Amino acid sequence: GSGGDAAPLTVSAAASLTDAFEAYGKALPGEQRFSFGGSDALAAQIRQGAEPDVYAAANTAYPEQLAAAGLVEEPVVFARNQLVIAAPPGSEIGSLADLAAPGLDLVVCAAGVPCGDYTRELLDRLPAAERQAILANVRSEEADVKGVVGKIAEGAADAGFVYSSDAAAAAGRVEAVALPARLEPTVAYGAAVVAGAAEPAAAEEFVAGLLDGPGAEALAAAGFLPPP
Amino acid sequence: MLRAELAVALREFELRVELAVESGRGLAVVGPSGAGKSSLLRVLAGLLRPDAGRIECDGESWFDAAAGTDLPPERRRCGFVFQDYALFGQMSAWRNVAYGLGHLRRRERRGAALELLDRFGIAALAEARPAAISGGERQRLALARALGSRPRALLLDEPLAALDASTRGAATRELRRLTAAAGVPTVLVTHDFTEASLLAEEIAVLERGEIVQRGDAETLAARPVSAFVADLTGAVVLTGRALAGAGGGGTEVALDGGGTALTAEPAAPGPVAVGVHPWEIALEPAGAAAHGSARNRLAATVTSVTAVGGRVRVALDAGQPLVAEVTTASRDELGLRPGAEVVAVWKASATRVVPAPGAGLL
Amino acid sequence: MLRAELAVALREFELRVELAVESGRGLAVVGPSGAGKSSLLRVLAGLLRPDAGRIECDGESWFDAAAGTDLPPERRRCGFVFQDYALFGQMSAWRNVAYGLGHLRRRERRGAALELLDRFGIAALAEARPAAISGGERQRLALARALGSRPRALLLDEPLAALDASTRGAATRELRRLTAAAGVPTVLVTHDFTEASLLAEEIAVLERGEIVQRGDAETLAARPVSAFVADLTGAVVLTGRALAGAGGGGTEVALDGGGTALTAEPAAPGPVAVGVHPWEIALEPAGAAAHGSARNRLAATVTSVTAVGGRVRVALDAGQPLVAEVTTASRDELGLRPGAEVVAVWKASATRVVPAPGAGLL
Amino acid sequence: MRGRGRRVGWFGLVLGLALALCLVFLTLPIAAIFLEAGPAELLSSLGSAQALEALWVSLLTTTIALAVILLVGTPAAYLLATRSFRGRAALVTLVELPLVVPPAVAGIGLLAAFGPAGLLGGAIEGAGVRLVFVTAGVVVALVFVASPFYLRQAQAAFEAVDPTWTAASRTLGAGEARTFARIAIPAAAPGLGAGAALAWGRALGEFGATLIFAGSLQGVTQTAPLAIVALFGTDFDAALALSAVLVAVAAALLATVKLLTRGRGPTEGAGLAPR
Amino acid sequence: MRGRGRRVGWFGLVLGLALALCLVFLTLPIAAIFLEAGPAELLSSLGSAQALEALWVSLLTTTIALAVILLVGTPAAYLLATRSFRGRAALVTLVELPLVVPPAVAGIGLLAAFGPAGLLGGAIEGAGVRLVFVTAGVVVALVFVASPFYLRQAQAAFEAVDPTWTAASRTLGAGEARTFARIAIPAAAPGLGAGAALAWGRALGEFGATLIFAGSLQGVTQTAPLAIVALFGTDFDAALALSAVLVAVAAALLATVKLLTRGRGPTEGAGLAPR
Ligand SMILES: Nc1ncnc2c1ncn2[C@@H]1O[C@H](COP(=O)(O)OP(=O)(O)OP(=O)(O)O)[C@@H](O)[C@H]1O
Ligand SMILES: Nc1ncnc2c1ncn2[C@@H]1O[C@H](COP(=O)(O)OP(=O)(O)OP(=O)(O)O)[C@@H](O)[C@H]1O
Ligand SMILES: [Mg+2]
Ligand SMILES: [Mg+2]
Repeated sequence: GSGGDAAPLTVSAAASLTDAFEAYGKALPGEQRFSFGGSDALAAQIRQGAEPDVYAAANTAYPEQLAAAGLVEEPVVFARNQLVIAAPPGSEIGSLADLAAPGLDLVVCAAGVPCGDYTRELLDRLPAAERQAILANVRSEEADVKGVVGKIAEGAADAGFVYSSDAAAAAGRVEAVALPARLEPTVAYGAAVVAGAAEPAAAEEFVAGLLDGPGAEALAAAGFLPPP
Repeated sequence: MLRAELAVALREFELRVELAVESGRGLAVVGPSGAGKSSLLRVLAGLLRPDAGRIECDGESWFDAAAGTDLPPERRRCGFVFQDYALFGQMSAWRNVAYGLGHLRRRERRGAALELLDRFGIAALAEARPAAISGGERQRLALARALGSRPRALLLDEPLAALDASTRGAATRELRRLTAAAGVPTVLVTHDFTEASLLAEEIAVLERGEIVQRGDAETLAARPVSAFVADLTGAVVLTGRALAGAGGGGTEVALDGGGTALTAEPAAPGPVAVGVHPWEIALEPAGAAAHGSARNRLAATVTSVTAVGGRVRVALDAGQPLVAEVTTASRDELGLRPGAEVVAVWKASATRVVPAPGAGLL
Repeated sequence: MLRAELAVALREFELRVELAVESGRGLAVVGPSGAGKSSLLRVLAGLLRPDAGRIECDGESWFDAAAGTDLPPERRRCGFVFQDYALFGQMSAWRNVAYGLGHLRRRERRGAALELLDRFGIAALAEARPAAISGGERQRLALARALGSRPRALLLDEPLAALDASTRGAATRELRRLTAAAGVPTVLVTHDFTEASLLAEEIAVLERGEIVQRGDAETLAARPVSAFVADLTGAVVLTGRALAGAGGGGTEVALDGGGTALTAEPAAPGPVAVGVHPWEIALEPAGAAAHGSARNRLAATVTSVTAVGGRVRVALDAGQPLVAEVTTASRDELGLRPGAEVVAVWKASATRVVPAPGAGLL
Repeated sequence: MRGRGRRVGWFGLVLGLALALCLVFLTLPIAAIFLEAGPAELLSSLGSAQALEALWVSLLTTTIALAVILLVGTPAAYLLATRSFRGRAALVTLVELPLVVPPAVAGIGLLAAFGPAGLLGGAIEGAGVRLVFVTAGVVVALVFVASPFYLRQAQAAFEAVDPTWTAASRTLGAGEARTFARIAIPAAAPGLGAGAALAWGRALGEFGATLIFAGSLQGVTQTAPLAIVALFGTDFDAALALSAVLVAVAAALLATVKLLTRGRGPTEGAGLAPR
Repeated sequence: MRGRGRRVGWFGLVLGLALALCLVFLTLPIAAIFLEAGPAELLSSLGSAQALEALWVSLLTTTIALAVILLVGTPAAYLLATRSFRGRAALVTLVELPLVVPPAVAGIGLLAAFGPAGLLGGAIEGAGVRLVFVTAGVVVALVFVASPFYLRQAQAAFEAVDPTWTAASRTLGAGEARTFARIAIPAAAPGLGAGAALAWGRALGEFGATLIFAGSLQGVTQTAPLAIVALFGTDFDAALALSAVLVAVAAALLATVKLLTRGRGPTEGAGLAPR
C-alpha cells in the first residue's frame, strides 16, 4: 500500500459489497473508509460533488455513466453475483411461483437501485399474469439491498429478491431460494477510480486488488462469482 | 343563612374558619396578602375541598366531611365575583351573562341576559367583548352574571381591586346597593378597612388562616387585638418594651426610638406595641409646660405638613415616625413647617396595647 | 436641579411635560393608570427616547433633540426605584447593591455594599436572595441600591405599591425621611393622593400625558380642575347638566338621579359634574324646614353607617350615591341607621364645578 | 430599551453581525431550492406520477394522523394540564420522550413493538390488523413522532387558560364537561391550533421512522420525503421540485402557527377561536 | 380544580382513558427497544467498530455544532428579543423556517446552496473549503436543522427576562454589553440551557439532511442515526443496541430540559444560573 500513515482511502460501494469490502480492507495495509448504500444514491452523491477515491457499483451502467461524464476513470468489471429469493428460515417458499400467492408480503429494491432493476428484469421474463401477481404482492421498495434483507430478517416481510452473497451474509436469519437459470439476470459489478481522487495510487491498487489478489479472495469468500 | 366551620391545609398554614352570615347581610374578610382570604371563598364555593368541617346554606348541606357530602360547585351555585372578574374573553357581554342562565330554556336566555344587562345599566354593551369595556362596567357585568345565575350566596373576592382609584369611590357605593338588594348572604374579601366598613355589617380580620378579630368597624378601631389590626384601622403603631411595675393597672412602655408612652391597659413586661389614632394626638410648641390630662408627651420634629379637607396631617419624627391630625387653626397657631420642633401629646386612655408586630413588618 | 421639557408619542396619545425639581425637594406625579407616569420617569432616566425637548440636570445636558445630545442611562445615573423594585433575583442582597458601585474599585465594593445595607438597617440580610426577604425589606434594598450608585436624581415609580396595606403606613414615613436625606431632586409616581401629599412638596396630576393641575395638596383639594382630581382628593362627584341662567355668577345643576345642586361657580350649560367633600355635607331629619345658609338640599336614604376614629361616614342614596361625614353626636341625634330617610345639606360655596367625567367613569 | 435609536456602538454591531450570519445561513439553502428549480422544471417534474402520488400519500396519512392526534390528544392534554397527581411530572416526560428520540430509532422501536416479530405482533395479527407496509403503518409512525408536539402545546395552552375562568364556569352551573367544551377549548383554541399545525408539520417531514416501520411503496407508503430521498439517486430535478413544494407548505404552516400564537394570552388570541 | 378528590364521573373517565391510550402508545415502542436488546447483547453489539465510530462522529459533530450555535445564536437571539424594528416578525419567521422544513428537503437545500454545483459552490471551492461529504458538512447540516430550536428558546428566554432588570442595570451604570453578560444571560440561563439541550437533541437525531448533504461515510460522516439505518440490514442487534443508547441519551436530555425549565420565570430558575 502507499503508506499506512497516509490519509485513509474512501470507498463508495454498493450495499451488497459491505461484508466483502470490509474483509478486503482488513487485508490491506492502509486504512479505508467505506460508504455503503444504493449504487444510484452513491453515484448521485458523486454528481453532487462527493469525492471518494473509489466507486464500486452493483451494475456496470452507473460507473459507465459517471465515466462518460468524466467523473470517474475507466471502470472495470470485477465480480458477478446471483439474484435469489430471500425468505425467513423455515419459510414454505420454494420457488418463484410461490411468490405469486395472494396475500404474500414481498420487499424489493426500488427502481434505479441495481438490485431493483435486476428484479424487474427478472420479472419481465415471466408470463404477464405471474408478473402481475408477484408485483401485486410488493409491499415496499427499499433504497438498497440491505433494506430488503433487514425487512425479511425482522420478519416484517415474507420474501424478497436479494443477491446470493447477501443471503449468505445473513445466514441464519434468511434463507436463499435459487432462481431458474433461464430467468436469472446477469449481475455484474463495476468499479472505477474517481477522477481527482485524493489518493489515486491507493485507489488504483484497491481496484486492481479486486480483480486479482486479496480483494478477489474476499469477494469469493463472501459468495461473489468472478467477473466474466 | 350560610354557615360554615371548616379546616383546610394551605401551603404554609392551616385555614380554620367558623362563620355564619344571614341572608341579606354581609361579612367582610380583611387581612394581609396570603392570609387565606381567597382560599376561604374557594372553599365555600366548592372550588377547594376542605379537610374537615361542615358547610351548609339555607338548611342544605354543601359539605360534610363526616357524612361524605361534597356538592360540586355547579350544584352549590354561589355567585362568585373574582378579583379580576373572570369574564370570558371570547364571549360578548350578553353571552357571558347567558352562560349562567342554564336554568332557563335555550331560546329564553338571550332575552333574560339583555334584561339583566339593562337592569345593571350596561344594556348598550351587550355585544361588546369584556376587553373592550371599562373597569367599572366590567365590575357591573361580573355582578350581573353572578346575580343572574340565581345564586344562593354571593362571594366577592376584592371586587374593587381592579378599579382605578378615581372610580373606586362611586363603585363602592354602587356595589353596596346591589349586594344589599340581592337578599342572599354575602361574603366579601378586601384589603382595605374603609372599603370593608362601607360594604359589610361585620368585619372579620384573617391572619395566617385564623380569624383574629371580628366585629363592626367601630369596635375594631377602638380595640384592635394586634398591631396589624391597629395599623389597618389607621392607627399609628409604635414599638417598644413594656416596663414592669407601672402602678394602677396601666403600663409604661419604653419606645424603641427613645421616650416612653403610658397606656391605661395592662401588659406583660417585654416587647410590645402601642397604637394611637392620629386624631387623638395633639401638638404643642416645643418646651411648653405640661398641662391637661394627657400623660403622653413626646418631643418630635415635623417632617411634612399636608392639609386635606379641613384637617392637617402632620408627619413627625419622634425617634419613630408618627402622624398627627390637627386643625388648620392649630397649624397656623403653631407655625407648623417641616423642621419645626413640637411636642406630640396624647392621653394614656387613647393608647391601646397590642402585641409586638412580627419580623415581617417594616 | 432637574429640568425637563419633553414630548414623546406613546401608544395612544402624546406625553408632553414640563417640570423642574430642585435638589432635596420632591415632585409627586399622580394620575390614573395608563396616564404616562412611568413613561415620564423612563424618559428622564434615558430608558425611553423623547421625540422632542430638553432634559438637563445640574447644568449638564442629558437630552437635547435640537443639539442631538442623548446620554445613555448609564451616564445619567438616575437612582431608579421600580414599582416591583427590579432587584436582581439571582444575586444576593449585597451583590445587588455592589452592582451599582461601578465607580469603586472591585475589591472595595463588598465593604461599601455592606456598609450601605447597614445604614438601611438590613445588614443581616446581606447574603439573602431578594425572593427570600419581606416587601418592606425589599423596598429598603432597592433604595439602598439606588442611592449607593451616587445618583444625580431619584426616580421612584410607585415605591409603595408592592407593600401590604399593613406596612404601608410605616414605609411611607420612612421613605420620606430617606429621600429627603439624599439631597437630590426626587420625582415620584403614585396612584394615591394621601401618599403623594405625604411624600412630596408639590403634586402634579397627569392625565393622558398632560399635566392637568399642579400645586400642593391643599390647593388640589380646594380647587380641583377635573372630576378626576376631585375624586382623587376624596370629594364626592355628582354628575348632571348645568342649566342656563341661574343668576349671580352661580350655576344650577340638574343632577342625573334627580334633584338640583347649586354652586357659586359659573358653568356653561350642558353636561357637568360637581364635587363636594364628605365633611362639608351635613345631615338633617327628613322633612325638616330649610334653615341656615346652605342652599343645597337633597333627600336621601341612608345605606350604611360606619364610625371610624370619632367620625361617622354615612353612605347615602340620593339618586346618585353620596357620602357624608358627620360627628357621632349627629348620628345619635338623627338616629342614623340603614334605611333612614334624611336630607343632605351643603353650601353652594363648597360645591366645585368640574368638567363632566368621561365615559370610563362608573 | 426597545425602539432606542441612540448610537449603535460596538455591542450593537456584534449583535447585528451575529443575526445577519444566522439569517443568511438559515435562509440561503431554502432560497437555493427555488433558484435551482426553475418554474418550468418545477411544473414538469411535478407532473410525474411518483411525485403526485407521494404528495397524495402524504396528504392522506398526515390528515388521518392529525385527526387521531386531536381526538385522543386533546382530552389527554386537558387532564395533564388541569389535574395534579402523584407522578404527573414523570408522566409528562414519558409522553414527551418521542420528541427527542431520533426518527430512525423510533422506527426500530415501532418495529420492535408493533412489527410482526415485535412485542404486540402476535396480538395485532390475531386481531386481523396489519400495520407494516400499509398506509395505516405510516399513520402509526406519524402519530408516534408528531403527537408529542401537539400534546406539549395543548397542555401549555390549557395551562394558560385562566383557572378563574374554569372556576367561574363551575360556579355558574356548568359541569366539568361543559366547562371543557365551552370555556377551556375556545380559550385554548389558538394554542391548540398552533400545536396542530406543528404536529402536522412534523408529520409532513417524517422520514426515518416511516422508512423503517412502514417501508416505501409508491402510492401506498411512499410519502413525499421518502420520494425525495428515492428521487435523489435517480432524478435530482424532481427531488428539487418536490422539495420546493414541501418548503412552500412548511412556510404556510409556520405562518399559520405564528398567527395563531401571536396574542399569547387566551384573551388576546380568542378572536380566532371558534365560537 | 386541582387536587379535588370528589367523584370521578364519566368525563373524568374519558380523560383518563385518552391519557392512558397516549401513554401506552408512546412508551411501548421505546420500552420494546430495551426489551428486545438484552443487556448482554447491548454491550457486545456496542463493541462493534462501526457503532463506536458512529457514536464518536455523532459526539464530535454535535458538540462542534452546538458550540457554533451558542456562539452565534446567543447574541442573535438577544437582538431579536430586545429590539423592535420593522420586519422583525418576518425575520423571526424566516429564522424559524428550518423548524418545519422536512430534513430531506433541508439536505437538498444545503446541496443546492453549498454543494459544488450550488449557489455558493464556486465561492466555497475558491476559498479552498469543502463541505459536502466531509465531517464539516455534517456540522453544517446539524447547525442548519438544530439552530432554530436554540434561537427560538433563547429568544423566548431573553424576552422573559424582566425588562425592568435590564433597565435597572442601565440606570446603575452598566452599559449594554455588561447588562447582557451580567444580567440578561444569568437570568435567561435556564431557558438558554433548555434551548441548548433541545438543539443538541435535534442534532443528535438528525438523519435525513445529513444523509443527503454529507452522505454516510464510516468514521467521517456516518453519525449514529445513519449507522442505525445502515446496520438495520446487516446487524439488527447492533442497530437495536445503538438505538437503546440514543434513547437513553435522549431521555437524559429531556430530563435536563425539564429541570431547567421547571421554574419558568427568570427568578425561580435562577438558582441554576451560573454566577
Ligand atoms: N389550592 C391550594 N392548596 C394549598 N394552598 C394554597 C392553595 N391555593 C393557595 N394556597 C396557599 O394559601 C395561601 C393563601 O392564599 P390566598 O390566595 O387564599 O391568600 P389571600 O389572602 O387571598 O391573599 P391575597 O390578598 O394576596 O389575594 C398562600 O400561601 C397560597 O400559597
Ligand atoms: N415604550 C413605549 N412606547 C410607546 N408607548 C408606550 C411605551 N411604554 C408604554 N407605552 C404606552 O404609554 C401609555 C402610558 O403607560 P405608562 O406605563 O407610562 O402609564 P402609567 O401612568 O405608569 O400607568 P400605571 O399607573 O398603570 O403604571 C400606555 O398606554 C402604554 O401602552
Ligand atoms: Mg386573594
Ligand atoms: Mg406605571
